[in-house]
Amino acid sequence: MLRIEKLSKSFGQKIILDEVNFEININESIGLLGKNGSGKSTFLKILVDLVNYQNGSIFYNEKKIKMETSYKSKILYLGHQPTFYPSLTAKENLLFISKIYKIDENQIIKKIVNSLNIVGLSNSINLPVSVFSSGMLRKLSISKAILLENIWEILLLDEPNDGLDIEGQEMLSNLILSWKNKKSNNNKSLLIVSHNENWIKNHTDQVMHLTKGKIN
Amino acid sequence: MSSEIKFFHQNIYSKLFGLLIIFSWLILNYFVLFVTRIDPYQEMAQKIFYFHVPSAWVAGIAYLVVMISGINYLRTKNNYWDYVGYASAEIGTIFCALVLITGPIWATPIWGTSWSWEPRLTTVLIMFLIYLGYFSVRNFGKSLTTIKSISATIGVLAFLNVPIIYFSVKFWAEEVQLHPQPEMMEQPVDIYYTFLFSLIVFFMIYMYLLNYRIHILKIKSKLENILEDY
Amino acid sequence: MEILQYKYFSFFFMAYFVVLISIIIWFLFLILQEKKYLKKYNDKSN
Amino acid sequence: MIRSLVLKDLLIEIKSKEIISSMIAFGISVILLFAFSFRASPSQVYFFAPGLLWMIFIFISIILLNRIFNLEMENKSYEILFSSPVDKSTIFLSKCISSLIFLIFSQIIITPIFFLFLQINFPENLLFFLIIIFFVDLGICSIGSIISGSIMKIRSNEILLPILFFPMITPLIISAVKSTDLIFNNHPFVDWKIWFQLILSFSVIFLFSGYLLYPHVTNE
Repeated sequence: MLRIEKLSKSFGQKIILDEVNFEININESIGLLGKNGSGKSTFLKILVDLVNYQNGSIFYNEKKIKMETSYKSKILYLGHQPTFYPSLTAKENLLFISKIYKIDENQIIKKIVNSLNIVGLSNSINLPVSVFSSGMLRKLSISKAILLENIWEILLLDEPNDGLDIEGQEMLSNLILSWKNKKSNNNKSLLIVSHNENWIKNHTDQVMHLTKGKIN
Repeated sequence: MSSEIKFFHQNIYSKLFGLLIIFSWLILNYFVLFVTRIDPYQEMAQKIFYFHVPSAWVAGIAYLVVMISGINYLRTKNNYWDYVGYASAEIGTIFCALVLITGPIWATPIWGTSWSWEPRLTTVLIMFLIYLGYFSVRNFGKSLTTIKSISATIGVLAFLNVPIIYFSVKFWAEEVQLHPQPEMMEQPVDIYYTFLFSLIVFFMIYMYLLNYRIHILKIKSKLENILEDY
Repeated sequence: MEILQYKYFSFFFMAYFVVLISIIIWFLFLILQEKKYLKKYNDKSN
Repeated sequence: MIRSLVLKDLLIEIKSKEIISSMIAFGISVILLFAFSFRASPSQVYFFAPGLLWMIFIFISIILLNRIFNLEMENKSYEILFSSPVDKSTIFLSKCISSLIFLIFSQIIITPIFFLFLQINFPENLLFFLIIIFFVDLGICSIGSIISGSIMKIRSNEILLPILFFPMITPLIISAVKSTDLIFNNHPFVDWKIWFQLILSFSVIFLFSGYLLYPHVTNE
């Protein structure tokens, strides 16, 4: 599904990724481990065109991606630092996101309320995001994944359970397991980046390490 | 470990090119001072023309090169075009400053005022100010990785503005038509050829300084690479 | 040198001087920069 | 797609009300300064009115252009947009349109106050006046958006914006002041047709080049 060949990226002269080859196919969930600052987040950001890369090529369904945006609805990136418009409320943020990802009009409100309920933010639906705690922000970004569930095919998670409370983590775990096992209808694949080893082990099929700019 | 980089002047072509420039500059001086006729009214001041107008041409060409290299950099993201754009912007701004200095020097004795809102001079002034912005963007954004694309973009936008500035200033300063509009064609033969020769000499100087600066920028980036892993 | 007694020779000389000197100064600046970077580069690389 | 982007900007602005209020407050205080400093009789001020009017509009557009891209920069919320299936040129267009809306909205409030404070009566053919204001605003927003968009990530971009924006905007301001002056003295359209063409070509050139250039200045 998503194949990366000889991807290299360097900030100034510091080599972050050095000729990385990586592949993730349908219904596969991969965990990526690496020390802090080893370029895990940069690698994810490159996949969603938030950071440009020096050379190498990215293929999505065997089609080379360069400067277009059609594939971006298929890959959803939930960053380590959740990003929402602070002066807008949770509902308005999700409303804007669903308009961008072109969810059909009449289902939007229902989907937003449903995803916020699953995540446990139903009572703070009309609160401006600026008053959200970091745990609530994390839950809001997870609710974004639920909201766009049947649009994305690859979900990029950057240390998803960082800052989550107990039932938040439990909710996240069975969410990931449900996405992972749903072999039947929609072909979901996950790429989870974290630095805590055992959590990754029981949430993904395959674990890889990013060290010194190489993924093995 | 890496090959020894040579001085710019060690390769034979740049040395010859430098000598050629010095030689032709001397010839130009001789022509300007002794061969060309003396204008009955302006006398020696008219001879500033041989330095004022060619540096304006070089500044224009330099800024055109900045735009072209900016477009190429955005297309290919190859550092060479960024060096060309940066070097050409620097040289263009130097010659812009020369035009803005020699212009008033020529104007004070002849028109009695040192500055007139003449269309061409004002266009050069506005381009000079835009490029001050260009360099402050480069300085402020040094740490940013996308600073090269940003300065390329501003280089392109700056040159797109030139025709509009020229026409708007031309209509704006309708009454200020002091600047002589000598049509090049029917100038007497000696002025015409000396002017052409001086254009060529100025252009050679521009190419020489451009290549020299690019050579230095290449060393500088190699040095940065070395310092990083060192 | 009959050239000297024409009018406005001082204006011409000023303009000529400015053009020549700024080109030479920029050239010297380039030479100095090249020397600086090359020296730093060569003794860093070995 | 542009509609939802522009609506988002408007919604943020309605909720936080930063941009419009600071633009109007700044504009009125500058008018006050002009009114005090030019204590000339209305007939004399009439001569300078177009120049003063457009100076005020450029100052408030500086405030606008500084803020319009900061909406995205607060806690990196531009990541939502750039990782979503919206292509970046459309984001540039939506920024142009929303800054145009903000500029027009604050001009609606500032212009009458300008005429009131300087005791000048409105120009006869008001329609021409509004047309000129609209197209000059379009030019301001197109060149302004691409410049502020490209220097958005540089650290002290508030200082950089005027340094770059003012020289770039000179041809537009020359044509704006000239045509407004002609309209004030109610000349027929044919007199200021040349300025109008200049304004149009300025807006078209920079809207189009901004559309092409913006995707290159966004990523780290």
